[in-house]
Amino acid sequence: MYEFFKTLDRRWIFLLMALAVATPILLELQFPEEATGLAQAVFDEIDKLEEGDPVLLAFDFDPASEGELGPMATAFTRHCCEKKLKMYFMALWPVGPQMVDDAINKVIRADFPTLIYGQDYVNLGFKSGNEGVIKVIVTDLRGLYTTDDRGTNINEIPMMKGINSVQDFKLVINVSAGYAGTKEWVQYAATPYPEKIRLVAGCTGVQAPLLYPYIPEQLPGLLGAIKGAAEYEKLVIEKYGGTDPDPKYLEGIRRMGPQLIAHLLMIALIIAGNIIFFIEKSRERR
Amino acid sequence: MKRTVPLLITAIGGFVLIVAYFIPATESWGEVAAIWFDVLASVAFILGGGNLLRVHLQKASDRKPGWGYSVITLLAFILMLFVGLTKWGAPPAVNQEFYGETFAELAPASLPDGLVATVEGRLPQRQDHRWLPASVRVQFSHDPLAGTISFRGWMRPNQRNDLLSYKETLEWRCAVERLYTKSRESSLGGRASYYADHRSLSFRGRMSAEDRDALLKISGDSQWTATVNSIYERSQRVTSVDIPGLPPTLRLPDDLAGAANLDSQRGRLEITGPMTAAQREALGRNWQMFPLARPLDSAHRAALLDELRGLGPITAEQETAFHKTLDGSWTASLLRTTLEEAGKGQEQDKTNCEMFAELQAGITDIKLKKPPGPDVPLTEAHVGIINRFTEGEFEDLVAFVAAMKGAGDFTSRQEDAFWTFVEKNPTVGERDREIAVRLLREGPLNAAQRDRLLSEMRAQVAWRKGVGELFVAAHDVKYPWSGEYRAQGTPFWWLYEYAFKPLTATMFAMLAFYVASAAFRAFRAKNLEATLLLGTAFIILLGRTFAGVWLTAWLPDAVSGLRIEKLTVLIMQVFNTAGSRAIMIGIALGIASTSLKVLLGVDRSYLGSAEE
Amino acid sequence: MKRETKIWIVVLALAGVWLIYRAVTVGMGSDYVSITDGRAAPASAWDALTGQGQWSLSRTIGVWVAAFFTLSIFSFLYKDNPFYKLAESVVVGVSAAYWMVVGFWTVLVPNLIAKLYPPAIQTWAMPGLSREHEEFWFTYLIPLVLAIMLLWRLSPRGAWIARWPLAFIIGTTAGIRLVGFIHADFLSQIRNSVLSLVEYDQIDGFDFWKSFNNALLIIGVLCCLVYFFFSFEHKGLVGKTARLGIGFLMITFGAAFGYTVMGRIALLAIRLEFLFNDWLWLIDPTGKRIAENVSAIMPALGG
Amino acid sequence: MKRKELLAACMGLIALGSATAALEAMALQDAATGQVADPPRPASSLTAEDHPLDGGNQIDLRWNLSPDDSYVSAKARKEGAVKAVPHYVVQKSGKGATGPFEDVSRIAPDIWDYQRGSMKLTIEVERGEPYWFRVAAAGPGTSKSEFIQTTEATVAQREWFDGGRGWLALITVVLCGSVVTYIAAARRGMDLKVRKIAGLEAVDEAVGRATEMGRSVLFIPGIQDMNDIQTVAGITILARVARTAAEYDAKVEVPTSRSLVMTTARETVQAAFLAAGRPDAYNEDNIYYVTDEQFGYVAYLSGMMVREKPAACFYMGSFFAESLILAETGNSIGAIQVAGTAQPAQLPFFVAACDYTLIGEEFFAASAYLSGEPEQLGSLKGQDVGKLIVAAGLLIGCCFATLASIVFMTSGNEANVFAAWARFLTDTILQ
Repeated sequence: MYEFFKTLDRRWIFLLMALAVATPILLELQFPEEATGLAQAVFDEIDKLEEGDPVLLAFDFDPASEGELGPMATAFTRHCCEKKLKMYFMALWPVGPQMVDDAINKVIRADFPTLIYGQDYVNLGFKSGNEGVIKVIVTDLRGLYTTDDRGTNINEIPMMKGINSVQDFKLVINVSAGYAGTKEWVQYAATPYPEKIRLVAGCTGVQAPLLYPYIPEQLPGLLGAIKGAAEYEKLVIEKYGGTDPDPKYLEGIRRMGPQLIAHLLMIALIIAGNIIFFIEKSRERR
Repeated sequence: MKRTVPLLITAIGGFVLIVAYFIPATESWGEVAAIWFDVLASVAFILGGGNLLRVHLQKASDRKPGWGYSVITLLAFILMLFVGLTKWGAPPAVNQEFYGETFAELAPASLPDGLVATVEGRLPQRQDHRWLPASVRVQFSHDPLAGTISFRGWMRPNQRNDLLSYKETLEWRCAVERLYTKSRESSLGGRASYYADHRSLSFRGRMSAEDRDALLKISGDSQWTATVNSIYERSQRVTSVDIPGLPPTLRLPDDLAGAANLDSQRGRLEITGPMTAAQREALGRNWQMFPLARPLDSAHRAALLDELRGLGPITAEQETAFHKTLDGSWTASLLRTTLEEAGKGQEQDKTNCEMFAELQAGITDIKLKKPPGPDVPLTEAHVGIINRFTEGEFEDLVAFVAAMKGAGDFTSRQEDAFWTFVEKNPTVGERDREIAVRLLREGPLNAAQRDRLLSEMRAQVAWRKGVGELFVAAHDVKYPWSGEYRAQGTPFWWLYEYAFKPLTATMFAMLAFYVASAAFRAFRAKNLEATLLLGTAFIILLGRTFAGVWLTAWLPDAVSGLRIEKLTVLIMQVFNTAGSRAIMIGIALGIASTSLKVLLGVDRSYLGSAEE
Repeated sequence: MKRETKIWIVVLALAGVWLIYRAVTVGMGSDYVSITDGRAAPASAWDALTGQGQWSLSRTIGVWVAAFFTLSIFSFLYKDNPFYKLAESVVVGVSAAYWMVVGFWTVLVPNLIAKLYPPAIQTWAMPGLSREHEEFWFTYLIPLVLAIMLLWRLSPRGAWIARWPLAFIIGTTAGIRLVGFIHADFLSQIRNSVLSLVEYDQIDGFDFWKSFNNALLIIGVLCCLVYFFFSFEHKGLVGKTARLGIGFLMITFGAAFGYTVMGRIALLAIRLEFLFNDWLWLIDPTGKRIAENVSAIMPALGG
Repeated sequence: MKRKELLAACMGLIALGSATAALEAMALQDAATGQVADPPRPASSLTAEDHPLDGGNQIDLRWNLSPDDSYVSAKARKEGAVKAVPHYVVQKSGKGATGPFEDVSRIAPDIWDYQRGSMKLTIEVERGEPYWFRVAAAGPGTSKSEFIQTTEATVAQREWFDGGRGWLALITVVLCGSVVTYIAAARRGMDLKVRKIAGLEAVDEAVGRATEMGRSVLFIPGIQDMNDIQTVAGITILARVARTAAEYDAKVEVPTSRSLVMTTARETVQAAFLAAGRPDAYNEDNIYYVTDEQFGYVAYLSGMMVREKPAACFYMGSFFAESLILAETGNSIGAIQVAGTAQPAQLPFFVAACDYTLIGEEFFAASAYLSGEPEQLGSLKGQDVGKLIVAAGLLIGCCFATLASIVFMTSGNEANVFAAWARFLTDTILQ
């Protein structure tokens, strides 16, 4: 036994890894999620808002990172719909508007058909200029956004009344896959206007470490990668999900399946490796 | 020579850039150098690729072991290179094709003098001596003595904007505006235009005999006449496409009959001259052929549902889905608010000339916009009409607009708003398709049910496709090479999508396995350092599973700092930040001194030997 | 023939049979396309319902090819084998050519030729380009000359001339990076580390935890810096501090490792989802396919 | 030695600082809240002048705050105090003194502005064009005070030096200077002690081992092109490796992922073989281009490693995700692996899977060590000076910051002299 492990052919490990990832995908396994503080914080920030509060949802990602961030976008939209918040979508990435439309079709059109475009939600679309855009709209939104994504004049959109800058939103929700994204929102929106602008975000695993320094002052809550998405989904489902939630609201949790098993495998491997190592040492001593 | 010159080049190149970094005028040199580097790197591909070819050809020719794979590499390489460089099968770029316009070669010089518009005005001086915008350089001219500026040909909006942005003063901008209007007088409502960069005279849509004569009147110059005539002849070409699967009852709406004509018996659509994008839209999706879906009240819904039931079973889930779908449709109130909003008075931009006039009138605080006009609220009568419209009256939408106008003030902006509203909301076919999709997601539908729900949409799609085909067929390609080299559907794209991407992505995915084996092998508590390494990794990994959270969730708030997620944050926030900062500072120093050594020639190993 | 090889042949044969069976019965691995105005776009079975999209042979073949390549690469984990070798040789050839094509269309054409002689490019590949020269366009003669020098390597004599462009590249690189890194990394990292050891603000008052973290952070940075010192041997006090520094570094690495794992596994998951979802049609998490009776919407496969 | 001086310096500063803090007058007091002028009285004495030492695209505006505008601390705001002037509206016109004007910025003063009673704003404009400016104090809601306006046009001029980078220039000169001086000193034969770096000895050892086993040495110069200093550093190390290999008569194989790197590497290796006196042994075909594509390159490498089983693998340059694939494959064929890179994200994988890893700065130092030329060691000393500067800067900065918050805590004066110094250090010197 020990001998086998000591000279373990690494192909066994490969096999284990393959199984660990493949089985959950094939069986579409789902596991309980425990929401960590950061996800809880995100949830609370949104959940404490009043009905009809304006919320800015900035979707700064592209299909490449859809796998990680799509679930967050869906969950955020769902949560806002449930809270009956006014949703203002925008994007700093050229393909962002598509992501926005996906979310709208997936959630609002499908499950909240009573919400009306222009009254309950609006898609402001893409503006080029990365952080430049943020710098402007924190003080003067209409300066840049004269029309919405469909080309309708901003002034003709009922829900745009009283919205002149980002500071008029009760909360900014950012989903980002890199530059320009959460970091820029923190630097140019949350930092200069600490009382005015609240910001929560969901981002890719690669970005998450870079954002930790901003927690919790500038960034009360953060969803890191698919794990964060899963936790947040769990919170939303718990409160609004009902008995059998639509699978599209469990994307994150579903994708978390392979992650989880694989992580447990990694942990097991590390432990195993060390046990072997210590046995080895003790044998040498003898 | 062979060694000292390169050393000099290195040193000079480097130090020049360092100094340039601190001089405002030259701060951009760094970027320029970067572009030059890219150029050199792509030229170097010839060396790399040549070497690759040589190596594999050699391997193949002297039958070294595994030479077969070399052959495959060669084939893959040459194939990809060929289809990529030739843009094989790539359609021309949409925005560069000027769909619906007919071009004819004509040099700017040979634009007749009849097309030179002149107004009073002076070309202002710029301190930074910026050149005139490239778009107008050949057509714009000015005469400082006479104090006039003139433009040869019809000025296009983008050219006007370029000229406007050249200087901010109202005097100049007003002059440009006047020049713009003046130059476009003879442009037949903007249908005729001249593209200097394309060296072409252009006409949008079909040129009628009157249009031709109007243009010919401008000048008798033979070349001009020839050009105009060539356009005229080419814009008389008749194109037609066959559209299978069209219901023979379809009729082209009268207001579109001019654009094209449809023989619905033979299912053939025909057009004379090119089809403009506007015509394409108007034809492809018009309310006469494919009516707007009105909201269904419960009665209508029940009827539709029974009809479907009559054709086959409908489950309970499907029924709820059915209603959910229909709830999504627009409502009378939405239409009303849309029209009301459109009725609101808008403040409009002033023209530069208006502002210039104010300036000369000595007004001290000039505003950019005019005060908004009065609001035009909807009357009771209007609301009534809207409600009847919602319930399904007014098959003919024009009649609706007329009724609205009849019932009180109804501005053109409101009318436009209405038409966009019609465009944005689904037709009957689209609505039924949506229903079909939703029902199918809930459960099965039999062929009959599908046909009931989809036939309308099928016709609509077939028609739109047909129009699209005609749109393309009626157009003669101007720049076959302008296409995107990796446009979808091209062989290059196929190789990228189905060979390049999966291969590289899978290679990337292999990391998952290697990470595992590395963790097993290398993360052993050999010494303090190793223990720290694996300890941290362990905590982070654990923190990413519910197990970890759950392990520490019981900790009281007093020591909540030890909860795994807090621990993670602490590690990332403090330790990770500290470590990576030190590393980055060190790296910066290392890079600085290495660069310096290179520049000073202390380290010249990259330069090769003195001999050849 | 080795026993192992025999076994493999049998296994592969069985797999093949099963695949063909599923392909014929369910139409596994097929894909759709929609064409508007002569431009292709991806489509799904749902679009095929209304004729918006139709079954596409090339894309279906594509899916199968992609699946084959995916498996071939994975097979390397077991051991080196002809399939991997095949995949390897294809990826090398294709990718090399890919980057050359990209280089040609995105660099050489717009950034060299178009600068030196715009009309040529305007009438050919970039109609949107202006025919007029930019200001200072002539500076682009320099890269042209350097490029020619670089290609001189191919000539039998005077290959050493190629060192001039190399020297230029390395010199400019050194120059740009030198200031660039001092500006971006060196200074900014110091700036971010200038923290107060006493975190205080009027609303929440003195914050011990944050102050402590700041102290820890600064100590960490300093210790790591000491580790990087070259002038002193790691002995005595310096040695101890350096040791502490290494500790910090190791924690940093551990954290980075742990964090990266997540992304890597996601990558694998995506590949497997491609196999199971797009190719084998074993799962359908995104509802891309119409659940019942696939053949009805797929005439091409005799439905 | 140096450290002591530093400490002494710090103590001195602290003493001086606390003294001045004592001298310094009262802190900014919260405005009496409640009464809010609507609209507020306008700001005063607006001046616009060309921003000194810039590219000629900036103009500085200065104006005195509206008399109604007064400091409201975060605390007071939390308790519900309202600012009489939420922000100032700044407008510019390029058309004339009479406008039309367009908004360019809405800006709220910070505590320092309140202390000065005036504020400054830098605005981007076009060089050489005349501009007119005006400022109004915004009141609560939409109300706005009268505008105050600059009478004559301001034009931005371009200067010969970028003042914003003055300190950067100074620091660059100091850093480079110290490197140069030490190199010069080394040239003059002053002997420099530098510590050993584990892993550098390993280079020769690895090559030697390869020779014994009759296997090849694999050198991978990263996947970046020659415009990355890491690649340059990698190439200089290659020079050394190749030379040793030539002496041992071992085969060095260098597959590159960039054509330029291939070209450079060939020059380098050829020179190394020549220097080792074995020009005949140099074979150009061992240095070849594979593909620019990261993972295509890796696919080739891992296949090649498994088949040819090199005895020693060097990974010296800029690496990304492929680092672990390479290191693991190399490990599975039992090769000695020495890695060096300045990609912080990849170091963990090399550290975990390789025998020796040159971490960040060590990687750049390596070429100096390996060259064996004393003057190159000088550059290392120079780098150490750089690190001392960092340490000093950090300590001083933190002292200021700490004292600042202590004074704030005790006297309630947020904008105290230490804060000012800390601000100067971070925002002006280290900007």
